[in-house]
Amino acid sequence: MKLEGNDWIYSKKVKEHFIKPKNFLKNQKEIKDFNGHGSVGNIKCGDLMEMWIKVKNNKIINVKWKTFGCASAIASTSMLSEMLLEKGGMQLEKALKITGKDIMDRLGGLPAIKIHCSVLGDQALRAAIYDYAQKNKRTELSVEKPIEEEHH
Amino acid sequence: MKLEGNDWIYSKKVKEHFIKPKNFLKNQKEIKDFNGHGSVGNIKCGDLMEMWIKVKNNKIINVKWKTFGCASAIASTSMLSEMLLEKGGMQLEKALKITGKDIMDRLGGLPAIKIHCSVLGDQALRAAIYDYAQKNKRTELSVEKPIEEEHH
Amino acid sequence: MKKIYFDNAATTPVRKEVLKVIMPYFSKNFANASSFHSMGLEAKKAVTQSREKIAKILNCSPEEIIFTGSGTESINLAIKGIAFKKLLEGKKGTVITQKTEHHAVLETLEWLKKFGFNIIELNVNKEGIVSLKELENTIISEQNKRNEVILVSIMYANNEIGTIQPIKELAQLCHKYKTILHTDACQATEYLNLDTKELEIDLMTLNGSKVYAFKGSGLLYKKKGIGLEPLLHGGGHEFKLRAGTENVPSIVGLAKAIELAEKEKKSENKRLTQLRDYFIKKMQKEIPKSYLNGSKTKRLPNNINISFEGVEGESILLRLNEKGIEASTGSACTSQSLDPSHVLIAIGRDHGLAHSSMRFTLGKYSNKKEIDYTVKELKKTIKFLREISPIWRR
Amino acid sequence: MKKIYFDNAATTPVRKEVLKVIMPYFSKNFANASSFHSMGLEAKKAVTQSREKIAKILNCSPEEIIFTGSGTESINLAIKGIAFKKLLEGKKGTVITQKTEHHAVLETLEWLKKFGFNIIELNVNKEGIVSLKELENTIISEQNKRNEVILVSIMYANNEIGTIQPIKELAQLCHKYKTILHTDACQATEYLNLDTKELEIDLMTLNGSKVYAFKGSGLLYKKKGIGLEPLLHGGGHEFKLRAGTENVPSIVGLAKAIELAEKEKKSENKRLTQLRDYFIKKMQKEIPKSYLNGSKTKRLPNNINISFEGVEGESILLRLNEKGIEASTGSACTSQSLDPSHVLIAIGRDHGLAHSSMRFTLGKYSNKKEIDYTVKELKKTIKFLREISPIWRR
Ligand SMILES: Cc1ncc(COP(=O)(O)O)c(C=O)c1O
Ligand SMILES: Cc1ncc(COP(=O)(O)O)c(C=O)c1O
Repeated sequence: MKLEGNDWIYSKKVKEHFIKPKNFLKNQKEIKDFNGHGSVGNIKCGDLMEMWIKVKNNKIINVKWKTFGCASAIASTSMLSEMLLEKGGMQLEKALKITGKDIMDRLGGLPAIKIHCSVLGDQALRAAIYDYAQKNKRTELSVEKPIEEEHH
Repeated sequence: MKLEGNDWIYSKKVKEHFIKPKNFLKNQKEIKDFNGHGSVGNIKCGDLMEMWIKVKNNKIINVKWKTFGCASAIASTSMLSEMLLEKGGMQLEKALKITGKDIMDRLGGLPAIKIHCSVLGDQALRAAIYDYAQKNKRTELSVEKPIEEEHH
Repeated sequence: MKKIYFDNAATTPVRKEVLKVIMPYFSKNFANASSFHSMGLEAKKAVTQSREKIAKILNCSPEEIIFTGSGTESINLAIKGIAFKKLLEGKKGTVITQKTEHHAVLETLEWLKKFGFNIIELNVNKEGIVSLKELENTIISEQNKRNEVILVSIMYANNEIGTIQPIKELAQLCHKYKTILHTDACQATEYLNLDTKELEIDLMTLNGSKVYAFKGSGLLYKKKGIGLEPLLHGGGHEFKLRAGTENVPSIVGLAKAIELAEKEKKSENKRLTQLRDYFIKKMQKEIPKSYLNGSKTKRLPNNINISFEGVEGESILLRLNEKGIEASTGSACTSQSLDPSHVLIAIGRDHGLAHSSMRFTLGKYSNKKEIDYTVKELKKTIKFLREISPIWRR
Repeated sequence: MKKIYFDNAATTPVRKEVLKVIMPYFSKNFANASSFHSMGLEAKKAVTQSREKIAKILNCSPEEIIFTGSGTESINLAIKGIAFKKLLEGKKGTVITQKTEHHAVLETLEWLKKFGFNIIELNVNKEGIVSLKELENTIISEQNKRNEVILVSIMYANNEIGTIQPIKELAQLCHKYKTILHTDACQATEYLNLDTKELEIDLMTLNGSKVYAFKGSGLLYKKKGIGLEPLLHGGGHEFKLRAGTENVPSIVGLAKAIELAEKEKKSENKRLTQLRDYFIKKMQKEIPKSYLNGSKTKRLPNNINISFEGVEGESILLRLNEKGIEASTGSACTSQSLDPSHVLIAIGRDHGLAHSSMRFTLGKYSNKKEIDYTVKELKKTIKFLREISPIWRR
């Protein structure tokens, strides 16, 4: 793994998002403003993620998240939320195409042993979109049912 | 092994006799003055010793030696020669009783791995007395024939 | 930013008294201790004197001390040394250990399985302590099956949670059944009794890198009469049990460090126990739902290991690191695997709390001010991370 | 008395450039390279950068370098690593070596015999060089007997007589017959080509204690794709091939020393070859019946090994020592056994001359004045010892 900046194991961008994460859910009451919710991860592996999206006109116009996990897990969710909200929000079809690698690239890379964490972000997003699609009968959206995992 | 003085592996006494050995044969021509000669040791083990004694009235009144070997071999032969000549020379019967341990004690001890060397001195002496006994028909002296060993 | 180093169980700095005594051995009295000239003999003397110093503290004879290159090496030498000896006699047998051992023990034993040895890992209780009864039953059961118990290996004190095992009682039990006990005392050296006669121990591993000596120094105490196959073959060094040019500065430094530790043991134990308990009490008072891992009393005086419900260890570690506090976690995220600390799992923590642990290990240079600052920053950190945690419900 | 140190093949002092770069790693940047905080990452970086530096010189990838604790350990890792891998696959096989290897190789192989491995020691010629033809015949003969040749281990340069083996040709021969070559380059590091691609080598042992770095430092080059069982089990350090807390100062020092050696290789080779030849010529001119052991040309630039007819080595060594000259002997008298150097016997010296050898090994700080003084004192010493020698006849 490459070291960068002041000896952080992670890139500058990861550090930035980890230290000051963006768009996380500050108040449980905000939840009612969202119309899609996903939850993925496994406490056994030490990573859990929840995501709330607000979809309007097929666009994600707001997103909030919560993460239990290491720095890269927190940073990658924060990074993803930023990606989604750029330019006034992302089309659902485009959002569904976001991969772990896309997030990782935007973060400036992750150490090999950390890659599994970044994959969670896009999964949480997909779970939230699935939830939205179910509730809103958007069957044309090709999104699979997320695998349920137990929580703590 | 104990260290002593200025970090010598050997005792002070060994060092003294090794650095300035006493009674070694300086000149091959002196040999004719002696009436007993012994030679022991084995080049394979790296120790060879020759000893010449001059016996008069059943007393060793002169002794010379030559040694190929490590510091303890040289020192122990030198020490032995000094022991023999103390108080005007040693009776043959008494000389035959000298053991490797006696020499070693006089040297102030030897490291364990070196003990085999000091044993050579008394063997060379016995060989020299045997030689003298043979030549002078002193069959009453209980001294065995030394084992012949090849030289280089 | 001034750093606060709370990772003394991982490794310690070389203390200045140690550095001072070893400096001449690098470039001045540097000779090979097996060389026969004066400089070599001087090096040999330094090794001999170091061995004698340590022997005095361990209450053993100098020939019972084998200098090695690390704790890991000593452990490998002890365990494989016994096992290969059996193997070469055409035998195998059982080795009994317990679940919270260091990887150096567990991985070595895992490897020996491939050669046909039978390995049994005892459970521990919630505090991390093995049961004498369970050990006894296990030995009896093995002996009933005609499996020779060739070795029991149980650590003196645990590196993650600081739990201290009843080594003397364990040794006595082993001897009752004619088997031998190796103990990994890497974490114990600085704080616990090392008298081998009193402990009745057969084999004991010490480690320089945790006692303000060098990395790359260690030793194995081997009671007279116990036969070992060497791990490193070559020259006849260390009573033919560990070949290789003697690492004189390391050895001299190790002796000095152990000597100093022994001298300061009583006062440091007292000082650190107070600091430790202050740390734990303050932390638990300031931060709700924080749980001490390990034993409250049978615990190394420098070890604090706490799980903070709802937050993951690496994220705590890295945020504290930003505040100049250097500590450790039992979270999987800093290891190569996805599983959290095997020690926390062994004492019965669920995966959530196992992933949520932080270890703070105090040392010679730790003080109350550092603890106050740390608890303050920790409180903020935990609060923030719980805010973004999906499993923290106020 | 100012000492003259002519025992650089036994070990070298830590050079000041090395000491300087490692000093900060003892008490300041001392953290465990596996710790996850800033100080740990800094330590890790130091290890990584050291690995990269050495990889450049060895012309290999960093992952092909395994840091160990000594030359002996690297050798044990290479040989046992290969052998145990075979053993665990249910196979055994033949290891071929040669008679003048270091004890670390010979004793390791001797031990492997007990596990059923077949060990063949090739002869060497009068200069100490193995015959490619004999190696080829031996491999073919083993393969005809359906014995797999699992490893060939032949040193790069000999520690006693400085003889340099044709490593590249040996490697090519091994590869022709689908076997692999390990070379013990402990004495070669300072003077010979270490380009692993050019040498086509598979496994290569280097050692810090002979190159002005630390005792307790070494490495094993392992070509990608070659499988080894670890010697030290534990944490996942060194690509899971060598467990134990990284010895950061040792590693940093080793990299620096190898880097400096590489830079100075050409000029030091030239300077020392001249000094060596001057030494040998002068000694042979001044002292009759003195015989050079080893090759005149295929010889390390710092090695002088001479037998003086009629006198025993230890006695020369100790008398020179009194004059402040520190050297070495192949005589049995400085070893635990009664047999003189196996190397001198292997090159066909009779026991007399084998017991009569002295080794002078020059180093970075050796000069002509020291040589002049040494030859002068040596002449007196030999003269005196011959006077008291029963096997010296003028
Ligand atoms: C309990 C315990 N045993 C063994 C070791 C291994 O020591 P080292 O890494 O120095 O070889 C350590 C430290 O890592 C330890 O804490
Ligand atoms: C050729 C050779 N191989 C191996 C070694 C072993 O090195 P160490 O004693 O540092 O482990 C040495 C030095 O003693 C050597 O000269």
